[in-house]
Amino acid sequence: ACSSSKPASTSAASSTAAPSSAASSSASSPASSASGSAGASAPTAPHGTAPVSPPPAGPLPKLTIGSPGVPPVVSGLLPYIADKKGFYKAFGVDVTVKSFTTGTDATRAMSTGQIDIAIAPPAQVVALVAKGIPIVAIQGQENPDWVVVSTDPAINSCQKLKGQGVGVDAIGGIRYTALAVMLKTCGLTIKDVHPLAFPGDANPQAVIAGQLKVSVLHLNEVVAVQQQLGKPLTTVMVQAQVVPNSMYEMFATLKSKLDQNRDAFVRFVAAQIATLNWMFDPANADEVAQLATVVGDSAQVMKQAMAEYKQMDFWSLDSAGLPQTNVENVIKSQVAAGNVPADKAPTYSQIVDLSVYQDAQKLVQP
Amino acid sequence: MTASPTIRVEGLTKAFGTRVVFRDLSFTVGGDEIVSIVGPSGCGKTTLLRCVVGLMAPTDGAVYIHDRRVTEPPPGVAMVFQNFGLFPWKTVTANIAYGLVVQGVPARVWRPKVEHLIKLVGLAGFEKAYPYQLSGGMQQRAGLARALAIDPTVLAMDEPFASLDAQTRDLLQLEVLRIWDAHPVATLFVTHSIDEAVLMGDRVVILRGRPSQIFDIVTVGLPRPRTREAVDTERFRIVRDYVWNAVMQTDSPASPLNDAAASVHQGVASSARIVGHETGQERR
Amino acid sequence: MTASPTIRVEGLTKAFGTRVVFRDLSFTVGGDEIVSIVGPSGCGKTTLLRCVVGLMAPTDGAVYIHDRRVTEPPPGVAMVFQNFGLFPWKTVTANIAYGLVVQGVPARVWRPKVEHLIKLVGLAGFEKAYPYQLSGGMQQRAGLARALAIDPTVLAMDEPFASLDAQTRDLLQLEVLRIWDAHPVATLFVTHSIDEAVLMGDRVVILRGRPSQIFDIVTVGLPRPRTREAVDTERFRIVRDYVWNAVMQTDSPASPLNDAAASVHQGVASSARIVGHETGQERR
Amino acid sequence: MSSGVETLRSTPVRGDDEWAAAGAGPWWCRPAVLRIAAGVLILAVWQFVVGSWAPHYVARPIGVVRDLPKVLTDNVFYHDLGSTLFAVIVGLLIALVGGSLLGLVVGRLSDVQRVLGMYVSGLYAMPIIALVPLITVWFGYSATTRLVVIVIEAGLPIVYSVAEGARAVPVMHIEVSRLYRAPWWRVWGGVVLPAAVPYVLAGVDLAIGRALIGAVAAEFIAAVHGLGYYVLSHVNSFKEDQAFVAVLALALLAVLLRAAVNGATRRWLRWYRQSG
Amino acid sequence: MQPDWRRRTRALAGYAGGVLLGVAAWQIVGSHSQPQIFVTLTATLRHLGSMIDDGTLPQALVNSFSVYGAGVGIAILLGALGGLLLARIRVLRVAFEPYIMGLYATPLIALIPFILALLGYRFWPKVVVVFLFCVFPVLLATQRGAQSVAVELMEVAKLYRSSERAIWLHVVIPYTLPFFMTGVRQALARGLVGMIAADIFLSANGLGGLLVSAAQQFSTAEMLAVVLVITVAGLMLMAVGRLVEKYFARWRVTG
Ligand SMILES: Nc1ncnc2c1ncn2[C@@H]1O[C@H](COP(=O)(O)OP(=O)(O)OP(=O)(O)O)[C@@H](O)[C@H]1O
Ligand SMILES: Nc1ncnc2c1ncn2[C@@H]1O[C@H](COP(=O)(O)OP(=O)(O)OP(=O)(O)O)[C@@H](O)[C@H]1O
Ligand SMILES: O=C([O-])O
Ligand SMILES: [Mg+2]
Ligand SMILES: [Mg+2]
Repeated sequence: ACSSSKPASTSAASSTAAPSSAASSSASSPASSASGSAGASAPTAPHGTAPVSPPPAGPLPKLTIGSPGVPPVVSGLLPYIADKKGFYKAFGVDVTVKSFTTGTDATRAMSTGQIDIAIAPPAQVVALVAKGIPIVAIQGQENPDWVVVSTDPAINSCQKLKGQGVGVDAIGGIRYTALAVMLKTCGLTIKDVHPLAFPGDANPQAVIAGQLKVSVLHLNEVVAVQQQLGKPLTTVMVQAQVVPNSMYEMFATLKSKLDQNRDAFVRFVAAQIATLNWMFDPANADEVAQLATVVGDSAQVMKQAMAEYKQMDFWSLDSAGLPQTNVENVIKSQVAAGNVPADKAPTYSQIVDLSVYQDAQKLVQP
Repeated sequence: MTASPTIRVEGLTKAFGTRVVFRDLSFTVGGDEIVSIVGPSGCGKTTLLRCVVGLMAPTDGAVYIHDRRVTEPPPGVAMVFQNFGLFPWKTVTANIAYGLVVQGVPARVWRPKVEHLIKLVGLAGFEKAYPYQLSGGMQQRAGLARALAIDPTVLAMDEPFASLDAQTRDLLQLEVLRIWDAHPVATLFVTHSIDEAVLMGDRVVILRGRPSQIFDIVTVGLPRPRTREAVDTERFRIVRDYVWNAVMQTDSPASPLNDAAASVHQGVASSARIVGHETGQERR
Repeated sequence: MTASPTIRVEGLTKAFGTRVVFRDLSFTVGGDEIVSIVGPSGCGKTTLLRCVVGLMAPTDGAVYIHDRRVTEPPPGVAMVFQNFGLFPWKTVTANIAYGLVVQGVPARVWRPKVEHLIKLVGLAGFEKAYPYQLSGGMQQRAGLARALAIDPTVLAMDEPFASLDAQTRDLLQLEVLRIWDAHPVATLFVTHSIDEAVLMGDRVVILRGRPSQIFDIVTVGLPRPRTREAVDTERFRIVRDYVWNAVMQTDSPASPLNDAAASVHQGVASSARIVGHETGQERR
Repeated sequence: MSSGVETLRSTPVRGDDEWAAAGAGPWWCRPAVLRIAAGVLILAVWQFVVGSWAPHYVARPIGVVRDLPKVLTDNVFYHDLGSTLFAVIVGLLIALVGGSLLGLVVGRLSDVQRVLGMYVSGLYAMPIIALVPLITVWFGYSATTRLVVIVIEAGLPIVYSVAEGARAVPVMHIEVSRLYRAPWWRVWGGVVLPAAVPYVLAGVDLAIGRALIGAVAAEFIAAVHGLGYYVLSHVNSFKEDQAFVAVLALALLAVLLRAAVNGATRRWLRWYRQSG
Repeated sequence: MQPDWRRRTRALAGYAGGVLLGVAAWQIVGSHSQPQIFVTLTATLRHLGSMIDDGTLPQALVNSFSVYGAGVGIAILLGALGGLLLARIRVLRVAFEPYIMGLYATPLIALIPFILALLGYRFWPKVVVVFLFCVFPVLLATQRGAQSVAVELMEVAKLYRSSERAIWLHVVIPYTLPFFMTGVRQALARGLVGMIAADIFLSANGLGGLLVSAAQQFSTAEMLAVVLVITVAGLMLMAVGRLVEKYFARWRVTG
């Protein structure tokens, strides 16, 4: 249940076990060096090839990442597992994972410099950059896992949402934005439905308690709700299917922080790449499902959910997950929604810095 | 005094738990008599009044009013309280009318009566005032009027003037005497002030001891109607001094007051000779 | 009385806003004199005391203590309050020592003094008690001791016994007289009780009217030391009756008390003849 | 009396002696028995209602009892408990000192009252919970935010109550100190402050409840670790029985803190309880 | 003593100074802060104006205060009833008092997630939250009142042989009324806390919903505007509460 400070404190103990199990299956694992030096020092970065300086001799550079949800939602699993399994330490960065009630809260904390990285809703990143706050994304998740579901089999298509109450997180929140984008595909707007706001993770509970007939849920929430209800939900829309080239979350940071401490951010991303490689090794599926229970669902639910996540390319295993079209779609829709004035709209290159990912890749794959 | 007194107290004893407050009290009050009760603080004067009017059951003995044994407040009994006991949310008129209203007396009957009483006790002009708008003296006048409103045949007064200032007290004493002279009823008058007890009473019951018992019942012997002049008579002084000494001699609470009391004390016996008082059988 | 009295009140007037409480009061208090002040409720007795001790500035006129004009409480002035004014969070000892402690008197100096006073007022054994643990009479003893602790040359007492029951009041009056006889100081004694004013005072200042003015200053003329016997003297009775009539005649608040007062009223003039009193110039 | 229903006419007005005489009545009328019975009744109704109509994850007595050992052996629980307790105590102490000083000044100095009074009233009248999102912006998603929220929540009733107390210092007491020519600091420290102590305590009594509300609200909104966070994360993971243990801990905390204040009052401020 | 007019001028200057100080501080701090941290008073008021114009604020007020009204109303009714029952029926009082006190002491906000899970998120669950926040002050105040009816007044009533009905009508209820009103005043204030809590933690609409969505959109101006509205509402309710309490306790004025 407790995802931030406590796992961080136990990661030293678990770091010997994790990379060794990874070593057998993944060439990109930091195993050899991590197990050799008790996770305290450098990964095997080929000397001279990377623009990354060798990790400092003293204490590791510190970063704090904010992840949405109490307990964290699935997009928070990556940093959680990276931390739990010691990948961050192995790559020479000391990361604290902190839970926030919503992604917006994490984003706000990042934008005011309280934390270094937020798993941030892209629409909000665009809005903040437009307000003149220099934020960049260094990694991302393009495919959202938003699904519009219904407990009423009769409500089974976008058109039938007209006039319905639909559960979101908050007016302007991430589920609300996703709903708006999906509605557009059948010619409806947000004004044609009644968005009902349930902040935090209250949304799936509302569905289970019968308070909501229709709601925007995370994929894992769909699985969990079905299990709690003991019956399948009707899928109205899956964003990844109806809205091509969406954008889900960004690992975003203040530009100033990145400039000051670029080395640590590169190590951070490298550790996450390595973590993803480890997570999607089929040999680790059970352990991953077990770790994933941190989101509040059972290992059984999560094992099924993780398979579906893999199938939909929720996490990009081979790119930064920040495609230009997708990001620009977000910018356009923010302008269209009137949240961002056209003349203040940022460009792709203002928002995205791919060089960090590129340098990180070199660290992972010499 | 044997011709059917209005109140008969017979062998009255009251205990709270194991603590006996008073024991075996017996005395009577005639229909046109004021009997004062004095005694040190905590000796049970208020408790005695409560037992007499039926607000409290005695542990032993009995009270008879009009020869009927008292088990709950009988009709025709009124009481005036030290802190006036007015309903603060009722006007003067409504307070005075209370005893009649709860008996179901219709407004057209009680209204003229209450108006008369308001004049009698000198509250004209304050009919619609609330208690908090009145001085202490005026509140006690209202309390008195409420008691009189039910045409009581028994009136119990529990230190009715104790919370008034000296001047108002002086005035109200005389006022009550004036009203009582016009409509005498059997009255029990509890007070701390010995002067007051003697001025008001036909007899003075002196309580003493732990548990309290009747130490003496003194016949005052001043003529009625009483006026302020009574205070200046030799008789008043003798009775007052006798009662004073009788009360002060009490071996009461462990307070340093007693040292001082002792120094002022004079023998009780000496004045007793010239004061008429009942003892033993005579009392009933 | 012309040889430099301790307190000189000269043409004192006090108004709150437009309401004048008293006007043009002049009188003196000698160094070994108790001056009683009587007057109806609200006539400004407390306000007068406050002006005298410097807690309040008069609107006009002046007070001199030891020939120095009073603008703030001067040293050597003590006061005893009606509701005792003890600090509830301090023990008896700490309360009595208060006037000394705030003057920076060290404990080794005040402690024996306070111990002596505690014995003097009869509170031995209660040194560590808090006010709530004391009876009213004991609290007032402590209040008295606190006033005496600073060795006052001026003592102001504002109805010090008014909230005590009759018996305790009787005792404390005599006690205060006893203590005062041992250490006489210029004393202003405000009271509602005319008996008390006469018993305690060398002179009685009678306030009357709206705004109040000095109606008369009566010389009591009873010998000191005073004891309870004083009350039984002819002189006491004459002075008391004179003062009573003078006070009751007041045309004061619009209260029905006056009708009653009028009925008891006797001519002031008749008794005035046999009572020594100052008028006009004599007063100063 | 055995029915327990007291008609007014038949009830003695001064009940203490009858109470004593009646003793505890029949055995089932003893307070302890009645209380246990009521407790069992409450639990039974809860178990039955939730068991019959609510989703299976909704907390119910049997589940709470079953999960009790799990929670009580969970280090995270103790960590969160300690975190909230520490914050509440520190916050209360800051509120006590700061609130009392501000209250004394506002209460005794009418100029200060006029300038600051409206802000104190305004803050006191508004639910501080509405400020939490803003305080989060100003002080971060951190324990500092929680502390600030607690201090504001707890401080206001203390300021309010102490100001009232400072205004109500009996004139007589001030006059005594003036008469004996006490220096100003003795008037404030020796008279105004002690006279206001009962009001400080009244404020603290209110402050305890509000401090806990503030702590939980801040933990909910700013995701700060503590008992509130423990509740939220477990409810959101469908572990309501465990979450409810934390609620019980919060209730216990409130009761114990108030009992501690009461105990301290009884022990050190007897004069106030008796003369109040 | 200063003359009257000078005292009044000084008082006025104090109040005016207080207002000016606040306004100036807000404006100055606002103009020197990043917009997502703090904004000026003028920007806040401008935002307030647009929220009134586009109807979001009136709608939010209706939403919030219908919950508030229902919750507080039911709490007052049931609180009074429960208080009288507890005061008069000893068995109930002895049996349930510890649990009521316990629940009263509990920071009820921690129960919100459970209410959410058990009852859901719509209108009535929010009413339940408001109810829980404010029922106890009414209940306990009523009980305290009904149980402490001045002994002497009860004696008066009995002495004059009042019926059961007369005792309730003439003594118990009038005596209890001011206590009850004190409870009502507290309920009015606590109900507001419950209302905002329900708005924030249950379905996010009403004033609390505006706060949440303002926070989502990083709109500090909107948050401040909503806080301002809530403060004014709070002050008004407190004033009403105090007036009502004073009215019913007018006879309690004592020396
Ligand atoms: N209901 C009661 N239960 C227990 N003890 C009681 C009760 N009522 C009175 N007492 C006690 O009985 C004793 C006598 O009380 P009561 O009030 O009759 O004395 P009192 O003579 O009227 O005193 P005072 O002169 O102070 O009015 C006191 O010790 C009192 O504490
Ligand atoms: N600080 C004040 N401001 C305004 N009016 C006052 C003030 N103090 C006293 N008064 C008024 O002045 C008048 C005299 O009051 P004071 O207390 O001196 O009378 P008193 O003779 O002592 O009355 P009592 O016999 O009731 O003690 C009263 O009408 C009172 O209301
Ligand atoms: O913030 C969420 O991704 O739910
Ligand atoms: Mg009595
Ligand atoms: Mg006075």
